[in-house]
Amino acid sequence: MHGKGLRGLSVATIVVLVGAFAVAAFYAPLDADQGFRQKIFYLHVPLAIVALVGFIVGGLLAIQHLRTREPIWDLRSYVAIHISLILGVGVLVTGAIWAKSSWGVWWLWDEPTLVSFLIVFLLYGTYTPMRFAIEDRERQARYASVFAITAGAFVPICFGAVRAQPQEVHPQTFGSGDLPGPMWLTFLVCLAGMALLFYTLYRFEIAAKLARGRLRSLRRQLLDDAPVQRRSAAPTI
Amino acid sequence: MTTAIELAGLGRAYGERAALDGVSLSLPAGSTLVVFGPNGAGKSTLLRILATLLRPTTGTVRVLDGELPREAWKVRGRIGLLGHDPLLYRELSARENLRYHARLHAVDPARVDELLDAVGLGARADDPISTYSRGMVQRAAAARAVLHDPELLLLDEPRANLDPAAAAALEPLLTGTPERPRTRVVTSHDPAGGLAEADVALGLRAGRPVLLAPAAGVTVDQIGALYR
Amino acid sequence: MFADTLPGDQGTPYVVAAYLVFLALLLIYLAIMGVRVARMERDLAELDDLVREGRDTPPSSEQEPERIST
Amino acid sequence: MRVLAAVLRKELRLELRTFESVPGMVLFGLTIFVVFHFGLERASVEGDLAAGILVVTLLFAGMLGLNRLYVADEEQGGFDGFLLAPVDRTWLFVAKATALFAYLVALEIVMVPAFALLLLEPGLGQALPELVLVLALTNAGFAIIAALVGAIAVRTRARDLLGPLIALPLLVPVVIAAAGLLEPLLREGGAGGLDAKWLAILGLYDLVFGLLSVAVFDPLLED
Repeated sequence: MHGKGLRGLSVATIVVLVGAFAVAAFYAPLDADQGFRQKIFYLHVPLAIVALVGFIVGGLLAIQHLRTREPIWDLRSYVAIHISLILGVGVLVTGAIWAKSSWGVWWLWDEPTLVSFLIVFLLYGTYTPMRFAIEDRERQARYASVFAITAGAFVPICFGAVRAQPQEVHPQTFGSGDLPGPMWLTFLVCLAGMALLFYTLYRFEIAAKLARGRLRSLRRQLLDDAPVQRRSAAPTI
Repeated sequence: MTTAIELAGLGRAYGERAALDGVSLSLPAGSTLVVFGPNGAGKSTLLRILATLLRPTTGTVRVLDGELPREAWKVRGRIGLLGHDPLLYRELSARENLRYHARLHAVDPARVDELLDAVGLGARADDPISTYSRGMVQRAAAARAVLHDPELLLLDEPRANLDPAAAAALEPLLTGTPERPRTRVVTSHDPAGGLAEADVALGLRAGRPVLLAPAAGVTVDQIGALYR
Repeated sequence: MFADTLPGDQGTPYVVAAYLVFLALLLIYLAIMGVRVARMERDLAELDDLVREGRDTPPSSEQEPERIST
Repeated sequence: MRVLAAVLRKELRLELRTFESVPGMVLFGLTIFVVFHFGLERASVEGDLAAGILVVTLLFAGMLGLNRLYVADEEQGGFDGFLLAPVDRTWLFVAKATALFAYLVALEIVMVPAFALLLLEPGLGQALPELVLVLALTNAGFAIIAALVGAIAVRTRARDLLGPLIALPLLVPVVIAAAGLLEPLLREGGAGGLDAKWLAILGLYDLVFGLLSVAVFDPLLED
């Protein structure tokens, strides 16, 4: 009952994502000066946008959790942030690869989006250890929500502050205005694919966690030996 | 004769473990409920819930005229808690601690000195709490609990490690006066003494209420059975 | 038609590497989730057996634990 | 306001009585200057390097303050004592932030002259008013984040590690803005003006996180 609609969603995701990458590889024209290397752009930037939006969505879900105090919102906030962190790893690695290919160096302090993403990633990296450090479930959820809201508000501010730094050495390849039509279209398709991927993984993990919660309560009723609940960062419903 | 405390199916769980489960009772204003039960039976949990420091997980709690936890703000400041933790800063003196609490509760500072003398701490009032004996700390904590003249007093084994002189000194404070009776919830391990001062007796075992009756009809060995 | 979008200049290995990294990340995540789901299925199977056992043998009558009440 | 005064008075008295935070922060700060001296092998610094060293040193001294901020309340029932009173809980956050602000000011009164003495090339004289303004806004940023994150970290197991781990990334924008503002003030050839852009960012940061913290602080105290 939890996983309804997941199969359709997964198929849609695969179709859109693979289609997007195919479009990026074969249809999108070559960038004037960067040539083929520029094609990492179609992976790295959508990934970064989806991860950041995921963090902010995690904050919004946390607001809802503090307002209603229902554990389901805490689960949703946790899963949104959890998946954004995983995509975040992808963003940092592909960002480093892009920096290496375009500017010959694995990391670049002048590239504001990369730097601010690293700061946001370091902040959210403490989300899971913080949850793990609190034993009482209810308090763990509450403190995690306060963290998620604060960190969610931090994301735009961090990008603003880092971007305001003077050394803007490298041309900003991702600017909404200056992309020619076909590139812009390809980018949108890739972004849609990545967003769909996020949503599918999100629904998938929530279904898994709810099912596991259901399973545990069934086991408790049948076996009557409530398995001693290990400390864990993840919420259990 | 309004009721001071109204509990219906009150429960508090920490994850899987139920610290308190299915406690229901109604305590008229001005009367004294004495709670018996072995350690870990949930006595302190019950007091913390009544003191608005702990949210109940199941059931409804109505204390004075506020339904907890939604209307906790209505009753906060009208409840006095004397728990195991004196809630006093060790490095500050008794006077400084009480002055701080007086300012929080908007109580006239003069009452601080008055209370300090009443509990017999007048001489040592300006020494840090860390230099106090266990009994003196309990006196200071009792003074803090009644500083704002609460309508409801929650006492967690108030007479623990108190010498007779200290117990006598605290007695008038903790019982309230005939014309201004105080509703009291007291936890106790002393069946005889506890029953003597109780109007209603509650026996807790592993969080469940196994005994709830007017104190008059309860015998000492029924209380004793709780601990076996 | 593809000639102008897929030349073999020196950028290619990096692009391919980036997409492979993304794929690897995805696969690792799916593998972990797969393990979790498998563990869940094993628990479910165990519970199914229990239910089947329970239904075959009539449940023994449980004796209400004695309560102290006045 | 009565509540704020009460809690603040208790905080400052407790600090004066036990000297838990400020002396430690000052000694820690001076030690970091020495470490920077040997680490950078520079007898004196100026401009952006000086700005960086000053901000980073204040940041880490502030982290010490964060770790001590709620310890007394957690271990001696301060939270319960406060929750029993019929007062708005956000005052506890405001009082704690103000207290840490005061500790940071006390810290800077000792540290900035020491910095001028030990490491700084150009004198401080001409840029003092601007310097005070920048440090005030920076202290506000540190104090707000420390008071919020301190409350989150104090009731967890690995609190001395978790507090700074969460606070440092959150404070990066303050470090960037503060360094950007201080750089012209500490430059060799005499003080440049204050960069309005960075001033706005620092001010906005303090405002946004001040309001946000006030909004999300209460759930931290319920149990």
